[in-house]
Amino acid sequence: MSGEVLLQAVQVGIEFGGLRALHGFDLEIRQGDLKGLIGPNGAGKTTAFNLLTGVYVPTHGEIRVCGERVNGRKPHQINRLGLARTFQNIRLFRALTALDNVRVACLSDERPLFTRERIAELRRRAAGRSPVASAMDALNNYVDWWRAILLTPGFQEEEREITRRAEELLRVMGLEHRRDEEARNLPYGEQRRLEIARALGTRPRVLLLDEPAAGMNTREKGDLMVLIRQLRDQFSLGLLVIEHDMKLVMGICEAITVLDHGVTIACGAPEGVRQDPKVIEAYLGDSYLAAHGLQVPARTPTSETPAP
Amino acid sequence: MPAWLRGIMPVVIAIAVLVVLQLLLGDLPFFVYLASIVGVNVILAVSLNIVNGMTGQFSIGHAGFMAVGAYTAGKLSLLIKDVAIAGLPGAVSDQVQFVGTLLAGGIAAAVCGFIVGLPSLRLRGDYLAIVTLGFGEIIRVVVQNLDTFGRALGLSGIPQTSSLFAVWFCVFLVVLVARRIVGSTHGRSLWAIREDEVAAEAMGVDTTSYKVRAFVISSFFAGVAGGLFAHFVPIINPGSFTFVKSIEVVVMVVLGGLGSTTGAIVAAIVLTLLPEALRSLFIQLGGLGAGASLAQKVDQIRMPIYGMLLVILMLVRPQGLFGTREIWDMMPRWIPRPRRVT
Amino acid sequence: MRSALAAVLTSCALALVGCEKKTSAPPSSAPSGGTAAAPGGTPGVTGDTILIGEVGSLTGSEATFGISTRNAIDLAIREVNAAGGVKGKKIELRVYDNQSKPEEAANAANRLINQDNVLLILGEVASSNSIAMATKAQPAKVPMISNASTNPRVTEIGDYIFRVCFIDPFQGYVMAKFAHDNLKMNKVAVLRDLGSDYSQGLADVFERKFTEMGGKIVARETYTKGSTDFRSQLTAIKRSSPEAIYIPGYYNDIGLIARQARELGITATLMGGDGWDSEKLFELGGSAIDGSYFSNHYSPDDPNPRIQKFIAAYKAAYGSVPDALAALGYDAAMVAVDAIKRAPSFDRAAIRDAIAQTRNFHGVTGSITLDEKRNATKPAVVLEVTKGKTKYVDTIAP
Amino acid sequence: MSDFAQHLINGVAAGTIYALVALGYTMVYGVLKLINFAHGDVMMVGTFLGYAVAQQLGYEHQSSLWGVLLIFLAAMAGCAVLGFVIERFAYRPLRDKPRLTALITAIGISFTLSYGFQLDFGPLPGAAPRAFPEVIAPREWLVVGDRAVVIWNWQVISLGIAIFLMVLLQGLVYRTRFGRAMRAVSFDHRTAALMGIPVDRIIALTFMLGSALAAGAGILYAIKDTAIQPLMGLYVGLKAFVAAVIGGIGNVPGAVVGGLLLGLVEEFVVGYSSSSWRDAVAFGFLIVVLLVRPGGLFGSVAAEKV
Repeated sequence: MSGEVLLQAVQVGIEFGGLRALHGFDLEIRQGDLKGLIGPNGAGKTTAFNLLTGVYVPTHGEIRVCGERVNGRKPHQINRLGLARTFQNIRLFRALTALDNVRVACLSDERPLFTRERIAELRRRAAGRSPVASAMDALNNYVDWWRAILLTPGFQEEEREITRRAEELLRVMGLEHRRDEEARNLPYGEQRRLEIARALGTRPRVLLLDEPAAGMNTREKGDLMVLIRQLRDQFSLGLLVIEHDMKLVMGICEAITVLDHGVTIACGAPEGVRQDPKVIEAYLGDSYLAAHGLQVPARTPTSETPAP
Repeated sequence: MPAWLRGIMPVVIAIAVLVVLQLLLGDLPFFVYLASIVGVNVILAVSLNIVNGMTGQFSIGHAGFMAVGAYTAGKLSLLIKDVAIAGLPGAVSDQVQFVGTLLAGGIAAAVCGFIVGLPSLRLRGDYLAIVTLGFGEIIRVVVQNLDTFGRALGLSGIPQTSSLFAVWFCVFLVVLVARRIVGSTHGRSLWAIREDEVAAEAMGVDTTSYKVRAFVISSFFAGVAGGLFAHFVPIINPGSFTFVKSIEVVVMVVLGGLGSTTGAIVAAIVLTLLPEALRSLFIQLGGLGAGASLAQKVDQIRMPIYGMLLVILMLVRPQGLFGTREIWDMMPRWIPRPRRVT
Repeated sequence: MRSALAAVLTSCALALVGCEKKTSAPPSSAPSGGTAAAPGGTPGVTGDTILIGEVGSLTGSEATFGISTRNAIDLAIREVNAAGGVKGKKIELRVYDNQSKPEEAANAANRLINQDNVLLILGEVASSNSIAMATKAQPAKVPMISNASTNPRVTEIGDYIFRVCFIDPFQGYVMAKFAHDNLKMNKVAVLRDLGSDYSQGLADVFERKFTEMGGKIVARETYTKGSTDFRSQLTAIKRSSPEAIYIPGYYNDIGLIARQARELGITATLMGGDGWDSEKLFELGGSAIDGSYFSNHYSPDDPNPRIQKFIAAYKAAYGSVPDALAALGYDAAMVAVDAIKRAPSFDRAAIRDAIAQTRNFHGVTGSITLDEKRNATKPAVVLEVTKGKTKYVDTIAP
Repeated sequence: MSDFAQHLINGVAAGTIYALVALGYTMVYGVLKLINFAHGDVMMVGTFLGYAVAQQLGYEHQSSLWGVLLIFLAAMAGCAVLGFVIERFAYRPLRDKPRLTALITAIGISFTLSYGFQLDFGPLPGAAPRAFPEVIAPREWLVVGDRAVVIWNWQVISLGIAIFLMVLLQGLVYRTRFGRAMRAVSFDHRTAALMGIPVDRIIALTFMLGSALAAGAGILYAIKDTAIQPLMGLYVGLKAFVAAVIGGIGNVPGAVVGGLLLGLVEEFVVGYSSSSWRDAVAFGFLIVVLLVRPGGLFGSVAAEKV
């Protein structure tokens, strides 16, 4: 637990028309972390993801990505700071091939006229809103399009690099044989993996996975767990996983946050969380507890299935 | 082929081919006129396809941008009609001025595209439809109110400096631009927006700015098409750039297949020539009496037919003739295909 | 980047080279009369027929004008052919529709000139369409007679372009004079159709002439073709309490304007131009339009036998009283036939000269003389609307 | 001052028609999230139906109370059928397709109807405008001074109908089972179907209701402006749509307020500034509203579900 803090949420909350969907949410992800976010249906897990990635703007609290405050920034800006995600209900670009799905995410960092750092520096100095920086950005973009239209040698080289990287990611996720297949034609499990490959294409430092194992069978889940760990080490990521399957979460996560009705009810190592009566209550309801006299169902994490 | 040559090779080839065509066919007035009309419609369809097809937005005000280009280029040409560039032969000077006015028309349309696109592209797709439609109306009212634009009578006496070469070179350019965008990382981002805006945004694609940029490029070419139009039709007036014209272009794009450049080209050619051909055919067959009245019916039923075409297409084949594919994807395997960009 | 720049420059340079070559092949509008005349001897004349062309708005927003024009021209040509044709040859008419759009009008003129090789062209009503046609006819040196385009710019295009109607300045002047001299009015409001060059032209001249005569324009308002609610403009006009309102628009709108004016309690006299001339005006305007005046090319209740004969023939053929556009179409065709008769040859230049020499031709719409600007000088009539009919009031000479 | 009052009356009268047409737009949008581009053209068909019935009735009967009712009911019933047919055969098959397909279809139907009616063979009326019979015999309801300000009976009747319908629809949407079902379908039609709501029937009924409303609005419009022609629906439809967006699309009182507001803004721009910019006003207004309040005056922008 010594890596730098990549993602930090402090007392984050949001209301939809008076309804508190999330309240007082705290989170910290460091490089090398693998944390879990669990909770019953409607607990606010996906809302938390949407807040962290900028889909919603928090009404309370503060979110920092790699040290920068990101409240109110657009999702794509937050993504560029090093935060990527997958979606609970797979949102691939269905008509695009597997390769193109990843290539969309492999955005080139080369900027033709002004460097990204220079623009960021200008923005910082002008506290976010700098017309000069915006103009530079726009000029960059338009020139970049002209490079594509004129098919300059430099641009061709960049395209080749993007393709190479995308193919590499497909290989890491075991999808190289699906390279030219349309995403919608892939089997379910492969679609999930493709989503992860796509997220990795944006060169994230933190990766948020929204129910990556949903709809998979036990064997596939096991494979996935191994893969997730492997990804963390290979790409030096910080990881946050939403999962419905307690077994899975308990198996791989080093720390778990439990949400219920938008409130964090428990937080800590898997063993501690599992014992927490509030968690049991949230998951199983009062009647269950009453009937069983506060008995905590003993569950052991599934043994790790061997790598494929 | 060396990398630097790949960029400009098609341009060289296109110029050579078009020069030959110009020399062979350039002085058949009727052919040139038809080819120019077809060319302008192809430019409109291919450029609209960048927004409606590739990006998945829906603009129905393309004629408005065409009008901006036509009036800007036409007015400029009228202003500098009597001026020649020193040191150049008259014809060359005319052509330089012509190219200049076309660019001015395109840029004016692009600026309008930016102004219209920025607020509406932040919102959901159907708002763009309404706002672009409204924009077309506003342009019409502006033109009708300003004496410099000849009000209702329009502008006439614009030098007829357009040629087969000029129109089809612009056609070539818009196709080149569309194809190269599609094949590049930018094109993939546009497709991504079309497929799933939320996911595209989450993958670091600045969706609003991409949409606006696509819209600006599309408007630019609509403006160029307008500029060309102004230089081969004898008079431009607000009646040429109505809602009906916009819908005509939409029908071309939808029929060709939203997202297919070659589809848009084929549909534009067919839909421009078909009424023309039917009209001539009826007159050839039926003579003046019955033939002419049948030919008249062709014009009359064109609009309702366009309407029904849209409905039937959406029900039976919503992807249009080609879907998002290009014509070579549908040809037999043994015909060599254009190489992918990467 | 550098290579990109090089690419742009090269392509520009190449484009210029390409364009320069273009000069050897003249642009589409450049002379094609030469090529057209070459193969068949005299253009438009084959064996025993003379082919003449017409372009009209048979569909689209101005279709009613186009159709009555076409009918009348057709009638004229049938009459001529029944009487033995011209110089032993029958006349054949080829008509193309322009969908009420200028670019289609140019296209149609192009087709007539280059494909069908017609001797001369008749048409159009709308000035923008006529201008579009004229820019094709003039460089090809094909004579063209517009029947009802009243905008001065039409015949300014060149010496092959003629018309058989008077022009906007005259018509505007007629109503200004009528309002000032006959009706003794001093305060007039003007309501014009913003989308119509015809309406704009008449309104401009009316305003100028009426002011010159010492009258006062008390309100200037506009509307656009296709709108159906004119109350806001009319209320604004009402504020200035004019004695008359000059509305040089088309009958479609006039009927509604009249009704809404009366509904708002406006009692001012309504006045207009030849665009009012249609049976539809009475249906749409009802009793609200009674007591209004408009200028026109001819009056159907003129007892002149030539006029009555035309009206009877037209009624027999098409079942309705011909409007002024029909009368003008008929005259345009007859002027053309007359010129072909008088011309020494079927050469287009000779025909042009013959048309230019038209003097005191007795047409349905009066005695037509073409002046050096190729416009017809002839009187206009002022009609009053009473009980679903028009009544002749006065003739005003140029 | 009197002309200010007269402008006010004109604006309200024009706005009333926008409001009535906008109600139909808003209802259909609320349920289907579809801009029913053809709405204005359905209105046009309604006026032609009313015209045909009035012609059949003959002059002496058409402005009797029963005659008027018959004209309205026949037109509304005819349009309800038309709306049903359009929904059943053009929109329903596309319900689960991307929204663009439905929008394109709507534009297609609009074109088919408006330009189809311009043809002049068979029963189709052709392009020429026709005078609409004085179904409500015009009578001065209020005259101020020497006819300085005039309010007509039909202006009052139209406004009354618009407000009555607004209240009725608001009640329908918020107080009845049908309205509850509508709102459920509007929220999520798949879930609504799972809850046992007959989604197809609800949508079809909404469509028929909207189309019947359009027909009624159309006849009032024809009475107001005294003439009808096939392209009349395009413009009124567009402006009514603008009114609906200004008021917040999907919101019943919003449509009425938006319609009245648009009518008044147009009227006063024409009356006190220049009449030549009239057609630009509505769309300029729309762009401003979208910039400032994208959800309209009474609406809110719903975040997309992720």
